[in-house]
Amino acid sequence: MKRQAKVENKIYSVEFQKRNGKVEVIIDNRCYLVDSSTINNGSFSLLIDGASRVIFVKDRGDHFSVALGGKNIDVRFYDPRALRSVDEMQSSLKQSRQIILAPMAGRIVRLQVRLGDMVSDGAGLVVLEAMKMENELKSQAVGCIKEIFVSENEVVIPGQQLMVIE
Amino acid sequence: MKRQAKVENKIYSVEFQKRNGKVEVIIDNRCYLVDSSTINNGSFSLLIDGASRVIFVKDRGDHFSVALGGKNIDVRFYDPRALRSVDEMQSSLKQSRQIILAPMAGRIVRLQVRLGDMVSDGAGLVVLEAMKMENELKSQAVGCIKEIFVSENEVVIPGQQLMVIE
Amino acid sequence: MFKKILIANRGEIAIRVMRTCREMGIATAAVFSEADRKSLHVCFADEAFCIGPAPAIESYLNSDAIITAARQSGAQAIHPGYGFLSESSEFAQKCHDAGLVFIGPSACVIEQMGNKTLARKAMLAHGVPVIPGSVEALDDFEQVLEESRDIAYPLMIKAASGGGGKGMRIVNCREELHEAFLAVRREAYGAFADSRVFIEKYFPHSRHIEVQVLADSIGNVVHLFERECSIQRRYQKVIEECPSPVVDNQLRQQLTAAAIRAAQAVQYTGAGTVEFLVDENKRFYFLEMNTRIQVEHSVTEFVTGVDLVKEQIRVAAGMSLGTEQAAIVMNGWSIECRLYAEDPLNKYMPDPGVIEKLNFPEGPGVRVDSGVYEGWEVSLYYDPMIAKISTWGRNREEARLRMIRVLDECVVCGVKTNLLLLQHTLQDRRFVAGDLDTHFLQEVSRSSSEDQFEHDMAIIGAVCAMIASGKKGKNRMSHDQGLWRMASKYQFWSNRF
Amino acid sequence: MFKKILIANRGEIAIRVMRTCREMGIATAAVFSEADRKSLHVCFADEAFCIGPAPAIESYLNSDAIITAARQSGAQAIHPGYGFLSESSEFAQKCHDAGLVFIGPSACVIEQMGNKTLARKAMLAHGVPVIPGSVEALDDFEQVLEESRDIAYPLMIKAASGGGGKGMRIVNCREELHEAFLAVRREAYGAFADSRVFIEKYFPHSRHIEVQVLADSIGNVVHLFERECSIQRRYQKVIEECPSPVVDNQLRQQLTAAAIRAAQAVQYTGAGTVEFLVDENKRFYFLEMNTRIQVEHSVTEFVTGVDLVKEQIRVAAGMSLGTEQAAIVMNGWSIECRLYAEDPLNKYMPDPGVIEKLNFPEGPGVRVDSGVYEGWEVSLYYDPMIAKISTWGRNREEARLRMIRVLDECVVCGVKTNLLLLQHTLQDRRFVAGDLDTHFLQEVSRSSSEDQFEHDMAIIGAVCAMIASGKKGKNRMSHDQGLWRMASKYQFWSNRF
Repeated sequence: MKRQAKVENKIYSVEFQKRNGKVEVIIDNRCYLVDSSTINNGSFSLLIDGASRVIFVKDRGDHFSVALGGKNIDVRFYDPRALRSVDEMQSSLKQSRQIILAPMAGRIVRLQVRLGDMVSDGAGLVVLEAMKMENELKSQAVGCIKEIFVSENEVVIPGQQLMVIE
Repeated sequence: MKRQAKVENKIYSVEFQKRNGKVEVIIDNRCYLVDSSTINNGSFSLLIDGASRVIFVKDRGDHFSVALGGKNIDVRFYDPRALRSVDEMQSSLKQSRQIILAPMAGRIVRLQVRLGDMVSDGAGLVVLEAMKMENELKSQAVGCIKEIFVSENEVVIPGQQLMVIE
Repeated sequence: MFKKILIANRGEIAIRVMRTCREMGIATAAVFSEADRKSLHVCFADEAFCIGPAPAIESYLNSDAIITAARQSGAQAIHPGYGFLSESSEFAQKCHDAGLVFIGPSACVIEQMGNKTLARKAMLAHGVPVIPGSVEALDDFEQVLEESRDIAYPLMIKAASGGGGKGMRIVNCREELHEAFLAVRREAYGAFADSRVFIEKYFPHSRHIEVQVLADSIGNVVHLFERECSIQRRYQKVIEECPSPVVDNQLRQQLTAAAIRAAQAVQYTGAGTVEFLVDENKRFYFLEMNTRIQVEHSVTEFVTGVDLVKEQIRVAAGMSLGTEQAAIVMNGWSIECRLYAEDPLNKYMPDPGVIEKLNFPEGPGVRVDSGVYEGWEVSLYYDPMIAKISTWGRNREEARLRMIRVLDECVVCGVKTNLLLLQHTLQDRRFVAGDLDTHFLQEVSRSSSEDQFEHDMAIIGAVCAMIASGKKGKNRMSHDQGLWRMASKYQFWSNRF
Repeated sequence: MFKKILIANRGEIAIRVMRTCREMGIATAAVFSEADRKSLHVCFADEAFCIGPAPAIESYLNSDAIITAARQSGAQAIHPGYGFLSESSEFAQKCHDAGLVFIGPSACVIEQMGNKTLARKAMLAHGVPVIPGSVEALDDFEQVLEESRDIAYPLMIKAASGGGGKGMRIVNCREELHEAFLAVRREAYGAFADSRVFIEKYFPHSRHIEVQVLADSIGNVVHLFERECSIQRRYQKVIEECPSPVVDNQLRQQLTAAAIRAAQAVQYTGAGTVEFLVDENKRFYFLEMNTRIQVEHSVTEFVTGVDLVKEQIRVAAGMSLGTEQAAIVMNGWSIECRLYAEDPLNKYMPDPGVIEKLNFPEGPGVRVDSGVYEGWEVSLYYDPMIAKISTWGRNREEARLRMIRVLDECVVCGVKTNLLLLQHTLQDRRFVAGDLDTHFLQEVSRSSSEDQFEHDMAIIGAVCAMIASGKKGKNRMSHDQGLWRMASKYQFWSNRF
């Protein structure tokens, strides 16, 4: 039984079965023998064909956060029947709608765009003051400012929606 | 409402009530203002009239194990109604029956006593080999060997009863 | 000697000071804001007192509350750490008036060095070279415009009462001057309650090199060599070294002599740092003197073996320095990396949150200074530094390779960190060559072994799939329910995980 | 240089070796027994291979399984650590025959030094003083009795292939001789598969002082000063120092010269330790040479800055020593404490179990070497050492006070440890004076501040009561049910805890 795992921005086909106390994992037609063992509090020791890795896995409900050697990686699963092909899934990942969220608590110092403005990739949108530093939030894509939910001097909390670009 | 707490070998009368977000604790008629806060995974930060202590508390079912600054302390509670006085309780703590338990897994190298032997406090009872070292278990009191549950060369597990002295 | 010292700070530096107090047999009192009740410095101290709400202005900058706590604790002295009130002459004076010893130079020396105008004048008078720029603090834009005429662009606008990299802007041309002035004013007022600014010549390819000094009240002044602090982001140091790879014996002799003259110029006492800008031609200019312990003091301690906090306390207690110049020898090399809860891919924006997993390196030649623990929440109110990781080696290359090793041992989960950036930097060709300047991080090339990573990514996906399969009956992903049921035959995983 | 090294050991020393490998850019392969799947050295390595069941004789002493793992991993060399096969000449030879480099001296040198008889002969031939005792290894009691006639009691019976303090007994009089002989034989056979023994004069008030040497294959031999290892329990070292408080320059010169002669006597290569017994009159006698890295090597590294494992690897790869005698300087003082999961109040009996809480010290002048983590179970199969904690100071007193501070920072819950004993020892009047001998721990006086403790005990009781009260509805103590119900109004505690 195959599953589709999206690890960061790439999709892998994943299959596994028990074999002599270890697990045989087949990923995109390559086969690995994995010996996995809990360490403590969300950490796992993996021996993958002998190679040793320690990962920390946090179940975030709709995805897993995995830490490995200073890298933080998101893992999501998709039902293979819901998508006709991996290619189709890859393309569906590109979002046409961009929602700008406050990355941290702070105060809106300045709005740099107005409703209806066209912005380019990397354009400054809003200046947020937090921890005594001014931080500029930028657009990740080309688009038009569809909605603005905040005003200058307003205090925002992490994850709060600031504006929508389409 | 008072409770009796046995901390190591001493018994304290303990009473407490909430006061301004902290807790007022009365111990043997002395009063302390305690501010307690969870740290992580069983650890607590205490501010006792300003003095800062970190303790690690493990609930072992019938008692608590508490670690403080390299010391490990056992705490037990008694129902005050079940005992007529603290003095009586103190005396009830002395056991007349001594059960010798294996402190760790190992192999019985030698039994140094036989059924019916009288032993003095500190007398050697049994030699246990563990981690390549021979360890002698000693009697903690004067008494007579009432029962022996193991034989030489037998492998024992931690907590296994080895003998009874009365 | 003091019986008890109150530490008017938080985080790693509060703990750093308490460690030395403990080694000297001195009791410690901590202060904490309401946001810091669970913080490590509170747990670490012998006593701890709440001094107000989370915002620093109401707690760690609240000098009256701190002095009240000191009185309550019975402490005889106050160690201010770095940041917060450490360079407030007013606080030093208040301590003195309350009969408490402020562990640092006198209010008057702090005042003189904290005021860039007075400091520049004193340096010029004692033959210490300074950067071309405005002599007086400037309050309005007309003054700034006037002063800028004599300096070739690029120039820099800095908060007059600034420090720690806050309230600074580079101005590349006349057109940018006004907006930069306004931004610095805002930040300066927010951070230091003083909106005045100061302009000076900006050197695009310069190094930041500083000299550690110690002085006692009977006139002994020694230096503890230089630190290289060129690797910065947002004007804050990230990686420091002792000694500097660019400083040869001749330059070292000049820099340390200038630093001692600077300290003598103001009859300095305690530990202090004289910061210099060194340009491409190895010409150096006095930047400022930090009248406190520095974040990066640990590299100097590693190389000289001198406990700088111990010397601060000794001097404050009226004792003479515990060491003389001849006994202070450079032994090997030390590098420090500052590990921050921040996102280097998003302008180093702080990333507060709970530290879900934490592991610090151990073994030979490493020192960790930290104020956090697993399960603790990095707060949005204060500096997001997680730890200072320092290594020592017999030479720079040994210290560098050791740093790569120890960064590999670091684990921080739950918040974004600059760990990968530090790892890349330590392996960067220019860093290896010691070819550093203050723009280094903007240019650092990212080395990576993608093949290895690719392989790991696939395995990670598989392991998560196995964990998910082990949790039968949990319909966390409703569109995937059929799979969950089928996967339940892999239930053995739930026993292993 | 090697591309990959297999470490034929476990615990802290395996990790210690891997750290240096990583700093040298060498990949690491671990081996593990079935009981060690979750152990830190497995997680720490780049690769790991299972070599058999829990008992050491079937895994870490199974040379064929280890060599098979080395072949499988593609390692070019094997580092044996200490203990296990580190002093097995047979294993060294097997490695050689399999085309693998054994990181240590040649099989023939190990054989010569491991055999006490050959070692004594070689020392006598090179003018190194030895302890009066039997020249040949003894196999039966008649021989022991015969040899004991020329030595005044007390004397000591030791395993001929022994080391690490295992298989030793003091014999105070003729009557105790037979039983001691039998016990040592048993332990010797169990630990080293060689039941032969060796007897020698026993010095009741002696110090154990050892000299670290390094030698390469082109004849360079250097010493790295001495270590004081007199504080022992059950003939195993617990606290070590570099240098020794009793060794003056003259004695140091004599000891180090004798150690270099000892190494030269057998054309030694790699890192080795020449152990001496020093009596009350500062006369010294060769005890043995350990042909491997020692547990306590970290204090030498702290004081000299030399990475001993790096030198071992360099020499094994055919390189010359990375340092010459003149460049090896004593800088300050270092003390090491071994933290064990054992019960000092019960004959230091090991106390296996899960480490429920673990915190190691940080900050200036401390080094931690450990192979455990929170949640890991100390196994009954192997040495119960939790960590080596080392401190450095500019002088002995600074290192000692720092050790007291860092031991205070250590937290280990879930198993009994010798932490309190270490704390008492560091504060003992005799330790402060440097007045040590091998019986120190039997005589250490327990200092304690009972008043403070009494107060804390009461509070601890109260806090547990509050926690218990917070858990309403749980009838964990049935005789106390009435109280639990009444206590439920203190339910607010359940939110806080």
